Parts: sequence; C-alpha cells; structure tokens
Amino acid sequence: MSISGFRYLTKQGLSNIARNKLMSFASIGVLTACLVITGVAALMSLNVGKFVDYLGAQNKVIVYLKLDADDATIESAKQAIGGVPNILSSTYVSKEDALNETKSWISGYDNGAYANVLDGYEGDNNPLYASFRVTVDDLSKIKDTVAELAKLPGVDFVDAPSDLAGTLVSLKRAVNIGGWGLVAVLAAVSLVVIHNTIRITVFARRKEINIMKFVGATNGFIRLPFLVEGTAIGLISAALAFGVVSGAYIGVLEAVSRAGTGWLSSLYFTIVDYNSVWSLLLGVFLVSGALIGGVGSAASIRRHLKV
Amino acid sequence: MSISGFRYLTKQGLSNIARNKLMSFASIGVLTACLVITGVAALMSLNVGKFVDYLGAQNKVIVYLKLDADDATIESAKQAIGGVPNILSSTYVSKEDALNETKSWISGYDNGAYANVLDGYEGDNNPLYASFRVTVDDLSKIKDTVAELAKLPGVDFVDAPSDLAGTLVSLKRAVNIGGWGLVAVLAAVSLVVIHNTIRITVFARRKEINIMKFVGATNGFIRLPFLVEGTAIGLISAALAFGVVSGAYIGVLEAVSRAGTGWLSSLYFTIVDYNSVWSLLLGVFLVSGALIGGVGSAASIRRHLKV
Amino acid sequence: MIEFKGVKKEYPGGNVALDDFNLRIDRGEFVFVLGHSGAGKSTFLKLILHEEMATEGKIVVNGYDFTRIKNRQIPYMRRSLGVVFQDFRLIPTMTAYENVAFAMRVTNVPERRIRSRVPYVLNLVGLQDRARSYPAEMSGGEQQRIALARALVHSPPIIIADEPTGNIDPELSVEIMELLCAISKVGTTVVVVTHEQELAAQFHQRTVYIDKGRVVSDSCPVPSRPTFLAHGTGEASR
Amino acid sequence: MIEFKGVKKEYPGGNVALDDFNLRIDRGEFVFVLGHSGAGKSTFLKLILHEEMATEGKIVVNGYDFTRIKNRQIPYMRRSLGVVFQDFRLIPTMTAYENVAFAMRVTNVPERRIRSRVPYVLNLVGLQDRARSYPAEMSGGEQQRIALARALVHSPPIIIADEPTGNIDPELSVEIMELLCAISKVGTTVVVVTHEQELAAQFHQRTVYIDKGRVVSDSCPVPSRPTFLAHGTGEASR
Ligand SMILES: Nc1ncnc2c1ncn2[C@@H]1O[C@H](COP(=O)(O)OP(=O)(O)OP(=O)(O)O)[C@@H](O)[C@H]1O
Ligand SMILES: Nc1ncnc2c1ncn2[C@@H]1O[C@H](COP(=O)(O)OP(=O)(O)OP(=O)(O)O)[C@@H](O)[C@H]1O
Ligand SMILES: [Mg+2]
Ligand SMILES: [Mg+2]
Repeated sequence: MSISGFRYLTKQGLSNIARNKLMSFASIGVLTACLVITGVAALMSLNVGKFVDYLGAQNKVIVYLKLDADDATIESAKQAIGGVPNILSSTYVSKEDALNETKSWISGYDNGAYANVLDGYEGDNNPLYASFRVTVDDLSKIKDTVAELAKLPGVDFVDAPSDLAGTLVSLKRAVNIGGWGLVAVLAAVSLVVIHNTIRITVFARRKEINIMKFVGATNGFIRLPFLVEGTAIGLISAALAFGVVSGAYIGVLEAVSRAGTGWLSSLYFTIVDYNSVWSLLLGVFLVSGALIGGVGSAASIRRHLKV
Repeated sequence: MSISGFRYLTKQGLSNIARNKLMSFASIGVLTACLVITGVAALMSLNVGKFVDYLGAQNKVIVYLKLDADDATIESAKQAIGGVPNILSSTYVSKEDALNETKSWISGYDNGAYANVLDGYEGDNNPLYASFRVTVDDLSKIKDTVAELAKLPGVDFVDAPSDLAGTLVSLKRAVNIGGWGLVAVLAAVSLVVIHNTIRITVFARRKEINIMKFVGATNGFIRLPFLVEGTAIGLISAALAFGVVSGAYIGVLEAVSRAGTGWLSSLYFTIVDYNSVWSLLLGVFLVSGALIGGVGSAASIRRHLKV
Repeated sequence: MIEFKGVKKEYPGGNVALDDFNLRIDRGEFVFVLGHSGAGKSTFLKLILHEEMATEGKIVVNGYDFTRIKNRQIPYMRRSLGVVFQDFRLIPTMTAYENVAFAMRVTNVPERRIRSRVPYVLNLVGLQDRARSYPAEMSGGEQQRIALARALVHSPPIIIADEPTGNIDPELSVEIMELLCAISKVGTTVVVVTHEQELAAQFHQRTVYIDKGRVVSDSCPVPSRPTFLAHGTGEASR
Repeated sequence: MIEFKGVKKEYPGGNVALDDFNLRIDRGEFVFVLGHSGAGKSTFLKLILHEEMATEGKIVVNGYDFTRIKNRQIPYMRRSLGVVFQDFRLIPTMTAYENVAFAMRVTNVPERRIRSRVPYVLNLVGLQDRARSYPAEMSGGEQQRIALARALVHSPPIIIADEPTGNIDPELSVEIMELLCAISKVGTTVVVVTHEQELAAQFHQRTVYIDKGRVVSDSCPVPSRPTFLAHGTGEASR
C-alpha cells in the first residue's frame, strides 16, 4: 500500500468516527464503562490486598532471649536478627519494659482489682524475658522465619502468632484470588460486551463493507480504516475511563482523609497512593483500549469480507 | 388494536429474535453480562454485610449484677433483660464461672508463671461479679440498649465494647455504602452499556422502521414488536444470568464448605444461604431484564419514528 | 384529492427541488408525471407522503391539510396512499407475502381477509410463486412488482408509483400500466412518475411535465376512448 | 474476455436462475443483454463479479478461471471490471466524489490523478455540481449516473451495466448509451443489461436474449457503421 493510500485510509477511519456519530458515541460509552468497571475492580483489589498486608504487619513475632542474656548477647542477637531474611523491623523490649507493660495491663483488668499482684517482682526478681518484637515481610513464609530466629544464639524461644498468621495468609490468598478473580471476570464480561457491541456496529455497516469489496478493495484496504477507527475509539474510551476512575479515586482519597476521626481515617494510610498507580492504570487502559477497539473491529469485519 | 393484530405483532416480535440472530445473540450477551455483574456485586455486598454483622455478634455486652445478687434477683434480671429490645441472646455467667474463666486465662500466660495467683478466692471470697453476656441485634443502637440495661434492677454496671461497636458500625456503614454504591455504579454502567447496545441494534434496523412508517403504521404498531422482542431478550438474559450467578454462587458455597480447616471454613456459616436469595435474585433479574429490554428498545426507536 | 399550491421545497444543502409548484389532481384521475432526472418528481411524491416537508406553500392530500396535520394523523393519511417507491423500500426481514400483507395489517384488516387478498394481488403482478422469497432473493423487477402489490393490496383511494416499470421489460410494463389504468377506472386516483415517455404516450392520459421544480406542461388526455381498455380491464380482473 | 461454458446457477432456495448457460464476449465488444424480469440477467452479472458462485460449469473473466481463482485474487479480478449495479450500491457514508474516487483509491492511483480524473468523469455523466452530495441527497437518476461514473473512472477493460438507464429519461439514456458505445470503440468490453429493447435496437449492436436462464438468441450487429457514432464520440471526449 502506498503512503498516500495509507494516509487516506487513516484519515478515512478517523472521519468515520465523526460520520457514525451515534455508533461512535455508543461504542465509546460501552468501552469506557467496561474499562471503568475493570479499573475500579482492580483498584479495589489492590487496596484490599494492601489492607490485609497492613493487618499482617500489625502482628509481631516475639523473639524471647534467654533469661540470663547480658548486653553483649542482646547486641549480637540484634545483629543476627538483622541478618535473617523476610524481616521488616524489630524492636527491643527489655525485661523492665515487659514487666511494666504487664503491670499496666493487669491493673486495667476488673477495675484494678489485681493491680498489686506483681509488686515485688522488679529488678533481679523479674521473671520476664527480654525480647525482640519482629514484624515479618511475607506472612506466608513465617514458619521458616520463626525456625531461623529460634536457632539464633541467645534466643530462648520464639512466640509466633501462627494461627493468626495462617488466617491472614489464607485471607490474603482469598482476597487475592477473589479480587483478581473479580477483575478477570469483569474484564472477561467487558470483553464479551465490547465484542458484541463491535459486532453489531460492524453489522450495521456490512453493506458499506460489501460494496467496497465489489469495487475491488482488498481486505487490508477495507480493514485499515476500521482498525484506525476502532483504535481511536479505544484510545478515547481509555482516556475517558482514566479520567473517571482517577477522579473517583482521588475523590475517595479526599473523603477518607477528611473523615477526621475513627476507623475510617485510620484507613487512609493503608490506601494505595494515587501517584503510585496512575501511570500503570493509564498505560493498561490505553493499551487495552487500543487493542480491543482496533483489533476487535478489524477482526469483527472478517465475516463480512467473505464475498 | 384488534386482538388478532396484537397476536400478530407479538409473534412478529418473537420471530424477529430468530431472524436477527447476530443482533439477538449480541444483545443477550451484553444484557446477561451486565446482569451477572450487578448480581455478583449485590451478592458480594450482601455477604460482606452479613460478615460484618457476624463480627458484630461476636462482641458481647456484659451486664454485671450487684455482688450480693441472690438467685431471685438473678432470675428477675434475666426476665428484665429478656424484655429489653434490640437483644439477640443472653447467657448467664455465675461468679464461679467467672473465676474459673479468669484462672484458666491467667494460667495460660507466660507458661503458667501466675497460675496460682488466684488460689484462695473461691466461694464467698470470690471478688468477681455474676454477669449476663448479651449480644445485641443492631449495633448502631448499642448506646440506647446499654443505657436501658444499666437501669434494670439488680444490675451494677454494664460493660459495652463501645469502641469496637463504633468501629463495627462505621465499618458496616462503609461496607453498606461501598457495597451498594458499587452495585449502583455497576447497575448504572450496565444501563449505559445496554442502552447503547439497544440504540445500535435499533439503528441497524432504522430502515425497516422507516419503511413501516411510510406504509402507514402507527408508532404503537411499530413499537409493539420491538417491545415484545426486547422483553423476550430481557427475560432470556435474566434466565441466563440467573443460571450463571446461581451456579457460581453454589460453586463458591461448596468450595467454602469443603475447605475443611481454618479460617475459610469458618466463613461458611456467615455466607448468605442460597435458598434465601435465589427467589429475590430471580425476581429482580426477570423484572429488570424485561424492563430494560422491552422499555429500552421501545424507547430507543423513538428517534426513528419521527418521519 | 391532491393539491399543491405555490409549493417550494428547499433541501437542507440549499438545493431547491420544487419552486412555486402548483398542481391539482382529482379523484379517479390517472396522471403521468414526466421530467428529466433531478427535475423534482420524487420530491413531489415525498411531499405527498409527508416524508419531506414543504418549505413554503400549501399541500392538501385526501383532505389532510399539511400545514395543520397532527403527527398522529400522519399514519392514517399515509394509509390512504399506496406508494411504489423508486427504491422499492421493501422490508428486508420480511418475505414477499409479509411485505404485502404488512400494508393490510397496519389497518387491522382481519387475518382471513389478508389470506385471501394477498395471493390475489401477488397473482396480479405475476409473482404468486415468490410469496416466500425475501427481497434479497428476488430480481430487480420482481422487487418492483412486490412494491406494486403492496401499494395495491389495501385498495387505497390514491396510488402513487415512482418509476414502477424502471426495472421491468416492455411487455410487462404495458401490462402493469394497463392494470393501473383499470384501477383508476373504478375511482382510484393514480399518479405514475416515469421517464418512459413512449410508454406514457400509449395510454393517452393526462400528462404533467416537471422541469427544474416547476410544472411546465399539463396536457389533457385525448378525449376518444383508448383502444387498450378492453384488453386492460380483462388483465386486471383476471 | 468473458466466457461462460455450461454454467448452472441454483440459488439456495432451489431457484435455478441460469441453466446450461453459454456465452463468449470478446475484447472490445459491445453487447446488450435483454430478457424478461427474472430471466437471470442480474445473476449472469453476479457470476461475472464472483458475487455468487456457479453451481456448475466454467467461467473465465479477464483470464481468471473461477474454478481455480484464489480468494486474494478476487479483488484484482474485480478491478478489471467497472460495474453499474441495478441497485446502484453507492456507499451511503461517502459523497458522490468519494464514491467515484473510491474505485481509483483501491488501485492506489496517486491523489493527483484522482483529483483530475474524478471531476472529468462526473462531468461526463452530467453531475459535476453534485460532487459533494451524499447518495441519499440525490435523485434516483443521479445516483444511477454516479454509479456509472464509478464504473468508468478507473478505465477498466470491461464495463458491465445492469439497467444503467432504468431511472433516466430517454434523451439522457441515449446520451449515456452513446458514451458507452464510444468507450467500447477504444477497446473496452461493454455489457449492458437492459429491458429497454427500443433503446438497444437504436444501437445496432450484438444483442443476447436470455430467457429462463438460457441464451435463446444471440444476434450479430448490423455491419453498417451506425449513424450516432460521430455524435457519440464527441460526447465522450467533451
Ligand atoms: N439470492 C437469491 N436467492 C434465490 N433466488 C434468487 C436470488 N437472486 C435471484 N433469484 C431468482 O433468480 C431468478 C433470476 O434473477 P435475476 O436477478 O438474475 O433476474 P433478472 O433477469 O436480473 O431480472 P430483472 O430484470 O427483474 O432484474 C429470479 O427468479 C429471482 O427470483
Ligand atoms: N435529500 C436531499 N438533499 C438534497 N438534495 C436533494 C435531496 N433529495 C433530492 N435532492 C435534489 O433535488 C433535486 C430533485 O430530486 P428528485 O429526487 O425529486 O428528482 P427526480 O425528478 O425524482 O429525478 P429522477 O428521475 O432522477 O429520480 C435533485 O437535484 C436532487 O439532487
Ligand atoms: Mg426520482
Ligand atoms: Mg436484474
């Protein structure tokens, strides 16, 4: 195909959008709607995943040091813990800290009825262990991490919230499967919808396609304007969907950040930041919009080219 | 319109479905997809709501009876609690039960270091209160319920998990707003998609509509077959969507029930039962399918009737 | 029956298709409308059908004054017209039978009557065998004759035909013209737009010439009883 | 150029449109194809165009043997044909100019050449003013002439016209036939399907009669040089 022919067909495809106003509008509407749905589902899924991560990070593994651990042992244990993989952070809790914590906790029970139960256990009488409170990175590998921690010098035993960890791991897996499953389902549904829309749109123009064939146009010649038209519609839809999803997401972020007190505002820090997703979102939208629109309509005319 | 005319037009509408196979398929595909999306979103929303309810139900309000409460007072308190609204259940915990619970709980701490701390508090020395553990129905009204419980004869004070309650109430509100908001958004998106699909479908048949007008058909005469066709397509889509959603839901229920151990299987009891939703689901699908399909296509031909 | 007074039709692009167009066609008349390509013949018919609206002037069809006609009256006005369109306008999703029957269905004619009348009319245009064919499965001339059958089937007071023989061979054309003539003898107004001057000339009927959107000649029929009539009536009632 | 040997065409419904159809048309010939409505004339053209496929027999068009032609060759075979369809087949979303230009664009003719050739051809059919109109904005005859312009514009070796004057008044019809005649004199094969026997008779060319799907008569042209030619060529090169 010559360059001028290519230019002509491209122009043709673009001007078809303006010419078939009703159908272009409708197709853009459908495609935008589908991209928005899938985008919202993906963002929700990302956020729930991150929320579960956050819950997981709240749960600490406690590494109890031997009762007779001296400062040098503590220091070397700290170093050793720093060398264990899959660990996010660790905080040292001394024997005194542990006792004070326990005291304040017991005195809170039943209006302080047992507030003095632990009097006299201070100093060398302190029966509690010094410990490191460790947060792990990937909860699903917590068993290995705990095993490694238990082997470190100076460590007496390791207390892992293994039940909770198991729960969180399975919750996260469920959320992952469920969430991305939902995204996949919505994306599939969108594809069905878009495919059908494009088929109807092309069907409405089968006469035009037919005539072109009889004038001696090759399939490629007929397809190119449809490809251009579909791609342009896909890109427009992608831009619109990106605008809608971004606007909504920023709106939600603002609403949450303004929620002030309580549970909702604490959510704010677990929400996936807009800056970290927009480029991915836009990229995925543009690419899938262009592919669906362009390839979809070019492929849909196949059955009408058979004359 | 005569009865035979009506019968004819109805038959016409139905046979149009077979005649416009491609467009019927496509429309049914789109409509089914949209109903499925909305249905899945609604079921998810229902379930998350119920899950939050379940979490709420786990949290008990504790009604402490006066230290010197005798059996008669306990009995009358029990009656009185039964008369307070917004209460789901209540369990009596005697002084002895409370002590035993506390003992077993304390002996679990730090490898039983404090196991004997409470020895000697049995019988008349028991400093603990007898109590009723009460679960409330609607967490958002917990404040009123607690106030009422506190006023009952024989009650010393009431311990309510007010913070958690607040969190759960706002969580539930968020889930409600978010979930049904999602349903609304998906339903709206579906409407946009369906509306556009119907518009294109009707557009592809504008010539036919046009010709009918020139032969002297009234708008009603032209509209009726479209109404019938659209309604039938709506009902078919509703039935398909119902099948898909039901199948998927039953599948999920089975998967969860077979999950055996752990957190996932405990979910089973909080999942909304299929038997309690299927009729509502089917009803909503059929009605909205018929409305969208029938009214949608009849309304979409309006612009083409203006000749 | 049909009256145009000072009618002007300017299409959106600025094309003036009719200008100061005056014509009156009475009940039972048979009128040929002749004119060059683009003279305004189809526009004239489109205005009668209320497919297009006049820019200026007064149009009265079958008692309906188009300056005052209400939207919901238009279908009823159209039912008093039987039209053969230049581009046929058959419904592609209906068989020949259904296309013809449709013109009766819109007026709520009982099914029994439709079942006897449609085959009769299909027979009249010589297409009794093609009842079950869809328009795309018929030749150009066959489609044109189906369009004619549809125009005739509900016995409208006015029949309007735009080039009804444009795709039909001479013998058949004469037959069809004779059929239309016979119909006009029983009180139906017939307007035939055609470019086949010679065919029109054979029938000695009122002939209106349109040129550049104006009536330039309106010749009365030859008073003598034309020779074809005996034969023509026979055809129509066959 | 065009050769049909024992061709049979049976449509899916069971209609046999052509049966044992034999015809050979050589380069530069001018052939009228006549026949009743439904005789199989358009089917003949549809077979040439590979729009329909023969049930039996051999068809060769411009060297392409249809029993052996590959799908990707079909567009190139069609480019050697200029066709005026009975139902025009103009692309409704393109202007008259674009519809005509389209037949050149598919063959990658440079834009410069298109810009000079299209107006020339529109002028030839008398529609230089309607270049910017869409098909729906033109009269029947105008659409037909645009279809003719599209068939001529890329100077194909074969021109096929199905009722090219079905919607055009007699004077214009004669002009157009003269144009086609003139074109055939410079080596183009021209096949004209028409039901206007009298028009065909004026031109003293080879005339093929089709009836019930068979060639029933194939008369040679009158040997004397026809009188219209001087005038005809003048028209074409105007
Ligand atoms: N797609 C089709 N399916 C079935 N039958 C068809 C089809 N196309 C044409 N026919 C039939 O084949 C026969 C020949 O049709 P064709 O169109 O070739 O006639 P024609 O000679 O062009 O007639 P006309 O002068 O009326 O255009 C007719 O009886 C017609 O009904
Ligand atoms: N929709 C339209 N928009 C603009 N111009 C139009 C439209 N329809 C027709 N015209 C123009 O109006 C003029 C009259 O058209 P009309 O169809 O009435 O001609 P006609 O006499 O029927 O011709 P023919 O014998 O070729 O069918 C023509 O020049 C035509 O191009
Ligand atoms: Mg006309
Ligand atoms: Mg034909």
